[in-house]
Amino acid sequence: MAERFLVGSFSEPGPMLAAVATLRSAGVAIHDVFAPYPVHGLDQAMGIRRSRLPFVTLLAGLGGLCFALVFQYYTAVFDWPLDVGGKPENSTLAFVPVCFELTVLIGGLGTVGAFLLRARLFPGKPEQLPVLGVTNNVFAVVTHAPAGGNEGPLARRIMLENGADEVDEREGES
Amino acid sequence: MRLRGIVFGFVVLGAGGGLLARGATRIGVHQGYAPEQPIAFPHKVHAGDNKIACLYCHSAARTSRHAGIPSASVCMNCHALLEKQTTAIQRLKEAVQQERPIAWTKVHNLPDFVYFNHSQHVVSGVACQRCHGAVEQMDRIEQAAPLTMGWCLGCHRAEAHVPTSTFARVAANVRGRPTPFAGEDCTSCHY
Amino acid sequence: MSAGGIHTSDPTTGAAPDTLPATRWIEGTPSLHRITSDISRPMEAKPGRGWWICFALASAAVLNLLGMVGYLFAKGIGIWGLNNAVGWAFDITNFVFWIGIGHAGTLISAILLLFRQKWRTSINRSAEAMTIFAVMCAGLFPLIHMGRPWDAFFIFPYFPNQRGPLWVNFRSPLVWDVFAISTYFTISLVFWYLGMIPDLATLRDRAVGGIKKFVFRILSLGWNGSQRTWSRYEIVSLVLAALATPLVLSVHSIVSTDFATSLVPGWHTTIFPPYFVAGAIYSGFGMVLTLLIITRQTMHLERYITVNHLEAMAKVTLLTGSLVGYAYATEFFNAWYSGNVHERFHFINRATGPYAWCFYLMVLCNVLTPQVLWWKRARRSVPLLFVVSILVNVGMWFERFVIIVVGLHRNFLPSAWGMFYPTVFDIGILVGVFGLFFSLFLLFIRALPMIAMWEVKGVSNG
Amino acid sequence: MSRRPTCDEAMPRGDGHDAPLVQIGLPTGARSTGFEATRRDVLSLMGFSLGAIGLGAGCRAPVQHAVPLPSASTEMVPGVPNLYATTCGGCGASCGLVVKQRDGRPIKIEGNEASPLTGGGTCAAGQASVLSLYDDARLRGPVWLGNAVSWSEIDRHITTMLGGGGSDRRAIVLLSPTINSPSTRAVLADFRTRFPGFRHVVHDPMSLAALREANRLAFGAAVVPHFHFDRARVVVALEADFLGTWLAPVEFSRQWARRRTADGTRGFHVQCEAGLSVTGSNADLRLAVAPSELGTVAVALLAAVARRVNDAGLAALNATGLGQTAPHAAAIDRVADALARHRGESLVVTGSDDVATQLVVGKLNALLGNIGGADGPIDLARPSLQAQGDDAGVPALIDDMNRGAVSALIIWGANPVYDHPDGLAFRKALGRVPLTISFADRRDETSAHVHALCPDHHFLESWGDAEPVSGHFSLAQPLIAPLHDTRAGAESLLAWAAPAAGAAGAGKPADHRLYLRDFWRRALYPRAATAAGFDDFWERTLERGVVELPGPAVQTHAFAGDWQGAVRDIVTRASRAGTDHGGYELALHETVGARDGRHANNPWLLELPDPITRLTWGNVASIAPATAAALGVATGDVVTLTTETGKLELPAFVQPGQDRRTISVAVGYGRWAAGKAGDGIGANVYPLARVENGVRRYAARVNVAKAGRRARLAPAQTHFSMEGRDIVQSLTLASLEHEHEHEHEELPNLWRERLHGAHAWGMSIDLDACTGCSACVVACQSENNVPVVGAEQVRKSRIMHWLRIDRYFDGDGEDATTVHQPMMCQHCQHAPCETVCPVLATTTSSEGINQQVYNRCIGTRYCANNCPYKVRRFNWHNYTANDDFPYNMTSPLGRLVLNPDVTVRSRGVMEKCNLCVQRVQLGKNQALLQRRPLADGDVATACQQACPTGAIVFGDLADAGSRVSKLLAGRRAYRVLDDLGTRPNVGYLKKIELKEKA
Repeated sequence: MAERFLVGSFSEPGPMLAAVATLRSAGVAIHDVFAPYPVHGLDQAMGIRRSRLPFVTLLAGLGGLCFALVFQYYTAVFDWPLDVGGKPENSTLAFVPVCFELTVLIGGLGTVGAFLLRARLFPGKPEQLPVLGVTNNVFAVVTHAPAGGNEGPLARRIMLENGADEVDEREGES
Repeated sequence: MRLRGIVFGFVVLGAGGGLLARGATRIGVHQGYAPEQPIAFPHKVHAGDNKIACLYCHSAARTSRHAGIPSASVCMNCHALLEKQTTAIQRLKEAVQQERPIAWTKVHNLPDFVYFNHSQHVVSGVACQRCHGAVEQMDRIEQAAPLTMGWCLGCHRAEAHVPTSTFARVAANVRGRPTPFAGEDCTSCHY
Repeated sequence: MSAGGIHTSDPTTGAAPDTLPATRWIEGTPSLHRITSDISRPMEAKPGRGWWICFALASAAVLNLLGMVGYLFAKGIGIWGLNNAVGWAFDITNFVFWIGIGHAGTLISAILLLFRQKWRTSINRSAEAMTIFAVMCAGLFPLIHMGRPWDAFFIFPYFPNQRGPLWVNFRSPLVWDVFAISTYFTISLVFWYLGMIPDLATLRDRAVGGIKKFVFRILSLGWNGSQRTWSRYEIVSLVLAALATPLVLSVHSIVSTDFATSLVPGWHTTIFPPYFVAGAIYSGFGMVLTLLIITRQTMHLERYITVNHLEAMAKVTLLTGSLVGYAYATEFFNAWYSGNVHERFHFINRATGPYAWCFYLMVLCNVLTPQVLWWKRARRSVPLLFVVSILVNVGMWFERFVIIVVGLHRNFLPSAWGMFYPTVFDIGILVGVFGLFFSLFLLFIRALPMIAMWEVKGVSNG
Repeated sequence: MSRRPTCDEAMPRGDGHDAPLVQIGLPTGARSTGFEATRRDVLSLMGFSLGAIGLGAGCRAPVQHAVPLPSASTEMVPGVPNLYATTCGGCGASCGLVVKQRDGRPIKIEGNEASPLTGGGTCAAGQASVLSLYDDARLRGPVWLGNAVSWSEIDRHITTMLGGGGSDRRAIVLLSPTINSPSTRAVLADFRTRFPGFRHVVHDPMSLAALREANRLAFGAAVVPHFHFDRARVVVALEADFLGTWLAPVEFSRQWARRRTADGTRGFHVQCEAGLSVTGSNADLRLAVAPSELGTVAVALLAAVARRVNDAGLAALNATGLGQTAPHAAAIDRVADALARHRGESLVVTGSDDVATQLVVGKLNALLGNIGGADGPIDLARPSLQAQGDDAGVPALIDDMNRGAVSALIIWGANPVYDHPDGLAFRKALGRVPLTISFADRRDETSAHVHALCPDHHFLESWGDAEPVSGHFSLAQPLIAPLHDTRAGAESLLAWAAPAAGAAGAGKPADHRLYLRDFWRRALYPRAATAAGFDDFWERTLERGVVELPGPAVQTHAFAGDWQGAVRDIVTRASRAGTDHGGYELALHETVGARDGRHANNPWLLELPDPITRLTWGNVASIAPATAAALGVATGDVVTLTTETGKLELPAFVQPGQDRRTISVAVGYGRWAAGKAGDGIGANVYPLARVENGVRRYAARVNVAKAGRRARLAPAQTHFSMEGRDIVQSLTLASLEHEHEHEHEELPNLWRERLHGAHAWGMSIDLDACTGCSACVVACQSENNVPVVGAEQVRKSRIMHWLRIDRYFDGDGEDATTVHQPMMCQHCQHAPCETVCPVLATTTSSEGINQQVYNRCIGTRYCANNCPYKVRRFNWHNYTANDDFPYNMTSPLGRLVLNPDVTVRSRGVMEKCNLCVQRVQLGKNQALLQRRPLADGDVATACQQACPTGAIVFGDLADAGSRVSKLLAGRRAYRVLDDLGTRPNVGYLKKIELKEKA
C-alpha cells in the first residue's frame, strides 16, 4: 500500500546531522538519509548497526582456502601422483601461493556479492531518489509521515528549524 | 520482483555455459564414427555368424603395432572356394585380379601424438572387443569407444593394479603407494 | 575509501583531524556542485587537440600490435630473437614490467587507505584504472609468448576434460602466476568498479536522457546514496582494502618466484620477492607520476591534483628507488660471499659482459636519478618530476631485461652460451603494448570520472 | 625385429609392386602432424568463437585411408621393422651395415656387429647416406642429350656408338674412384673382353698415391697396407686423420679405442699435423707441424730412433744432424724413446702426399720391425684395397681426350670437374670425346656435360659386394625397389657388353643380382672352406652380410727403398724452404661431415657441426691465433688465399692448435651442381691442390690477404673455454690407481627416494674413448626425426640436435689441448625442468626417463631456461612442410626417411633426448612377445649403436649386473654439474691424461 513520507533536503551536512539527531530524540522514525558522500557521525545519529558483512568475508575466505588445499592435495597426491623432479607428491609449501590467492579471490568476491544482495543493488535497478541532486550536492532526510499522525508536522517543524532548504510530502512504497 | 528475474538469468547463463563446456571437451572425440567403406564388408557375417577369429584376417595384430587391414588375397583364401556372389564380392575379386589395392577408410583414428601397439595388448590378453566394441554384431564398423586419454588410463590403471576409485586410491596411499607400473608412464604412449 | 571528511572519531576510521598533515589536498574551497562539474567536464566537453594527437599515436601502435601478434600466431615465435640459450627475453621482460606498473594503483587505493593517507583521494581512481590496464597488458604476454594461444587452456585445471586424471603442476611458479594475476586483476577490477558506483550514479543523474543515461543507469546499479547503503559500502571498501593489501605484496612476490625458484645463476636468489615488490611499487609510482602530470595539465585538474600530491609520490619514489638500489648491491655482495663459481661469474658478466651497458643504464636510471628527489625543490618541480618518472620507467624495464637475459645467455655450460638480439617484432610488440596501455587510459579519462568525486567532496568538506 | 631375413624373395621387384608399398609406408609421424596441423587450426579458430565450440563437438577430422598390400607378404608386416645386412656405399671403406627397413623402405643405418673390421661402428657420413636415397636432386631416369628417354632407347644409342667386337680397338675409358667390389671388377673384365680398347682410370679426390708409390719402391708392391692400430702400443701419425677421415676411420677408431685401456698397457698416441684434426684432438701428444716440415720431422724421428737402436747403416743420417734442426726436437726425442721401447708393437703412419716422406716412414717402420708378422701392426701381405687412386691417371686422360684418343668415356661415381685440380681442363676436354656417359645419380658438375646420363642406383637400392681389405668380403642387397627409373652401373655395362648372340661369353646373366650370385659361385665359393652347398653359403653370407675368405698373400720383399735419397731430397727441400721462407702454407683436409664432397647435398651432413671448429654450413680458412693477430684477422673476416694455381675467398676462423705457418681449408664444399641444399655452401678448394710429377699435392705456398668483408658463420658453439669449471673431468693413470671408489661424497637427498618400476634406465659415456667423430649425432638425428633448420637458424643458435658434442680447448696456442663431450638430456632424477612445467608435460617416468610429452607441451620454454645442461630444443618454427625450410621434411620424397615410431614435432613444442624410448618400448615388446625378461643389451640407443669406439653404453641401472651399472659404479664415473643436486641418470667416465705436453 502506498505510504506517505516527509523529505527534507539540506545543502549542508552539518544542519542535516543536527536535524537527524533531533528527529530521533523526538522519536520520529527516520526512514533513511540520502547524501552525495558518506557523512560521518550519521550512522550513530541514525542508530545504524555496524554491518556484519566481514563475517561473510571470513566464511568465504575460509571456503576458498579449504577448496584450494583440498583440490591441490587431491590432484597432486591422489588422482595422479606423478614424479615431478623427484619432489614429494604432497609438496605442501608449493601449494601455499594458490591457497592464498583463492582465499583472497573468493573472500573478496563473496563480500562484494553479499553486499550487492544485501543492499539490493543490481544492474538495471531503477534509482529511487527522494529529491534530485542527492548524488550531487543535496542531503535529504526522509521520515515516515503516516496520514493523520502527528509525526508529520513535528518532523517538518524540526527539519525547517534545523535549516532544511525545503520539506515536502511524498507518496511511495518503501 | 526484478531480483528473481536476475537470479533466473544467472541460472540460465550457468546452465548454458556448462553445456558449452561439455561440448568443448568432446572436440576431436569421434565416438560413433561409422564411415562407408569402398566394399561393404559385414563383420557381422564373418566374425559373428561364421565365427572367423579376428586374428585370422588381422594377423598383424599379433606382431605389429598395426592390426593390419588384410590384403585382398587373404579374403580369397575363402572366397576362392565359396560360390556365393554379391556385387561386393565381385568388386573384391576384380581388385584381386587387377592387383589393385583397396583403399579402406580408417575408422579408429587415435588422437595425434599417441603411439598404440596392438601386439602389446593382444599378447597381454586384452580382448579386441574391449576397445572395438561388439564387432561381431556390426554390419558396418563404428568407433565404439571414445579413444580419449582418460578412457585409456581407466583401463591401464585397472590392469596396472593401481586403484581406480578415489577412495581405494586414498586407502592405498595411506598404506603406501604400490610400485608404479610402466603402463601409467607418459612414455608408454607418447613419444 | 572513507578517508574523506573526517571530523568526528567514528568506528570505521577513527582518526583525529589534528593527526593529519596540514597540507591542503585541494586548492580553494569549491562547492560540492563545482567539484561535480569540474570533474565531469572532461567527459562532457569535446576532447581537445592534445587528446586526439595522443590517441591517434596510441591507436596506431595498437594496430601495429594486432598485426604483429597475428603474424606471430601464424608463424610462431621464431620471428622473435629468442634461441636455445635465451628462452625468454622481451616477452617476459614486458610481462614483469607491466605487472610491476600495475602495483601502484592498488597500493594507493588499498594500503594508503589503511594508512589513512588523505592525499590518495584525488589520484586513486586513475591509479586503479592504470593498474587494470597495466595488468591487461601484462596478461597479454604469457598468452602470446607461447605462440599457440589455442593451447593456453591447458594451464587451467578444469573439469570435465578428455585427459582423465591429468591436472596441472601446482609446483610450477607459472601456475601460481596464473592464479595470482587473475586474482589480482579480478579484485582490482571489483575494487575499482565498486569505488566508481556512487560517481556513476552522479553522472547518471547529470546525464540528460539518451544512451548515456541508459548505460550509466545499468552501471550504477540503482545507487541512490542511501545512508544505510553508504555504511555497508564503507565496510566493504575497508574489507577489500584489507584483502588487497597482502594481495599486492603477494603478486609480485609470486612473479619473482618464476626466477627465484629456478636454479639459473642470478635468478636463484631469496631476496627476489621483497626486491621485486619494491621495484614494482617504484615503477608503478613512476608511471602514475607520468600519467598524472600529463592529465592534470591537459585536463586542467591542477586544483585537484596538486603539487602536494606529486611531492608525496616523489617521496615514495625516492624511498622505493633507494630500496631497489640497495637490492642491487646486496645481489653483488651475496654472489661474492657465496663463493659459488656460477653466481660469481654471472655478476662479473653482468657488469662486464656484452650486456653491461644495459646494466649501467639501469643503475643510472633506477639508483642515481631518484637521488635528486632528496631536495624539496626537485620534488616540487613538475618538469623535473616528469623526466625522473620517465627515466624510472626506462630503468625498470632494463632491470627486468638484465635479470632475464643476462641470467640466461651465459650460464652453467660455456658450450651452450649464446646471445639475444631483438628483432623488429620484439621491438614492435614492445611499442604496441605501450600503445595499448595509453589508448585504454585515454579512453578512460574521456569516459569515466578520473577522480573520485564523492571522496573529493568528503575531503573538501573537511 | 631380431630376425634378419635376406630379401632375395622379400623384396618386390621393380615392377610396380613398390607403389602401394610406398603408399602405406607414408610415415605415420608425418601424417599425424599433417593431420595435427589442420585440426589444430580448426581448434584455434574455434577457440575464438563460442558458437564454434558447439560445432566443434560434431567436427570430423579429415578422413584417413588404410591401404593394404594387394597380396599379403610373409616378410613384410606393416609396422614391423626388418633388418637387412648390406654394405655401405658412403665412401671407399665399404663398412658392413645392418639397415632398418620399415614398411618397405629403409629408414635407419646401423653398423653390422658381425663385421670383423668395424664391429658395428659407423661414421657420420654412413649414417646420413640413407637420406641421400630420398634426395630430390636424383635423376628420375636415363637422359640422352638432355632428353628423358627409356633405357632401351639409350642402350640403342650407346651400343651403336660403342661398336665393339674382337677387332675394334677404339679406346673406351672408364673413370671411377677406387672400385673394391670383386664382382664389379669381373664385370669390367667382361667389358674388356668385349671391347679390347677398354681401360680403367681410377681417380680418388683424396688419394694415397704417394703411399702406394713408396711401397712399390720399398717393398715391391704398390699397395696400401692394412694397418692394425690395436696392435701398436705407440702410434705416431704424421698428417693422417685416421680417426676422422683417413682411409678407414671407423675400423681404425675401433682399433685405436681398444688401446685406450685404463691400465699400464694403455697406448701412447702422437700426432704431428698442421691443422687440428679429430685424430689430433684425441692424441696424447700433438705437435703442430707445417706440411713442408713433415718430411724433416720424419727424418729427425728416423735419426733419433736410429740412435737408440744404434743401427750402423744409419750413421750417415746422424751425421746430417737433422735431429737438431727439426722442430720439436725435445718432443721427438721422447717419442723416439717410446718407439724404441716398443719395437714391433709400434706404428708410424703418414698420409703425406710426398713419396720421399713416405719412404722415410717406411724405413722407420721397417727399422722398428712393425711390418709383417702374424700380429704386426702393418700388414702388407693382405693389404687394404681402398684408395687405389692413380694421380697420374686423370692428367694423362685429359691429354688423351684432347688428342681425340678417347672414343668413349664412361664416368662412374667420379666428379673430376669439381674435385680435380684440373677440373676446368677436364670439362673442356669432355667436348672432344664423341661419346661421354655418366652413371651419376644427379646432374652434377661433371655429368651436366655428358651425352648420356645413365643414373646408377643408390647403394640401398642395388646388389653388390665389396672387398675393402683383401680377404674381407661384404655383400650388399637392396633395401627397397628402386625409387626411380635407375639401373645399376654394373648392369648398364653388362647390357652394353652383351655380346652378339653366339659370340664367346654369351649366356652370362645380364641381371645384376644373378650375375653377382653367379660370380660368387664361380670365384668366391670355392675359397670358402665349407661343406655346405653354395645356396646355404649364399643365404648365410647374405644374412650375415660379411664373410672372411682366405686368399693369396701379396708377395713383398724386405725394405729396399732408396731412403738415403729420400732423406737428401727432404733435407735439400727443407734448406731451400729455410732460405726463401715467407708467406704461408695451405693445407687441404677432409672433415667428418663433408668428406670429399660427394655427400654435399645431404642436409644432415651440412648441418653437422664440425667436431673441431663446431661450424655448420660451410668451410673456413683455419688460422692460428698468433698468425691471426699478426695479420689482424678475426674470426669471420673474409680472407683471400692466393696460390700459383688459383685464388679463393673464405671466412677466416681462428683455430687453437693450428700450426703458425699453415692455413687449413676443408675440401668438399663449394659444389655448384649438387642440389638445392648443397649448392653454393662454402668454397671449393680443390683447384688449389696441384699435380706434381705424378702425385697430387694437398699443400701449397699461399698468400693471405684480408678481403675487407665479413662473413656470417653458422657456429653451433661460440665459447671454447671451460672457464675453469670441472665439466669435463680427467685424471692421470697414477691417480687412478690410488683413487678409491666413490671418493667424492654423495650429496644428501632432500626427499624420499621415489619408487621406480621394473627398470631404471641410465647411460654411461666414456670421455676417454669418445673421439668426437659425430656419428652419434647423425644417428640420433636420423632415429628421432630431428629437423634440419638451416644456416640462418643455426646462426641464431636454434640448432635442433638432441645430442651435441661439446668441444673445449685448454689454452689457445699451437699446443692447445682439446676435449670432446657428448651432451644430451641427462635424465636427472631431480630434474629442474620438471618442477617448473605448468602443465606436467615433462615428468620422470617410473623407469627413470625424463619424458617429454609433445602434445601436452604449451611452449612456455621455462624448462629449457631452467635446464643447467641446456639440452632442450624448442620448435621455433614449423620445420615440416614449410617452404622456409626446404629440406627433407618438406619434400614428400624426403619425408620417407622419417621414423614412423617417433612423432614429428610441430611448432611451439619443446623436445629433447628421450633415451630412444621408442627403442626401449620396442625391446620390451619383443621380450613380451617372446615371453622372456628383458636382458642387458637388448636395447641399444641410436647413438650407442653408431659409436665406433663403444664409448656410449645404455642399460638398466636397477640391474647391478648390467654393463652400465658396473661402469657407473667404477672409479672413473662422475656426473656433470652434480653439485646442483640434479642426480642425472647419464654419467660420464673421466678422461685419462698421460700428461704429455709438447
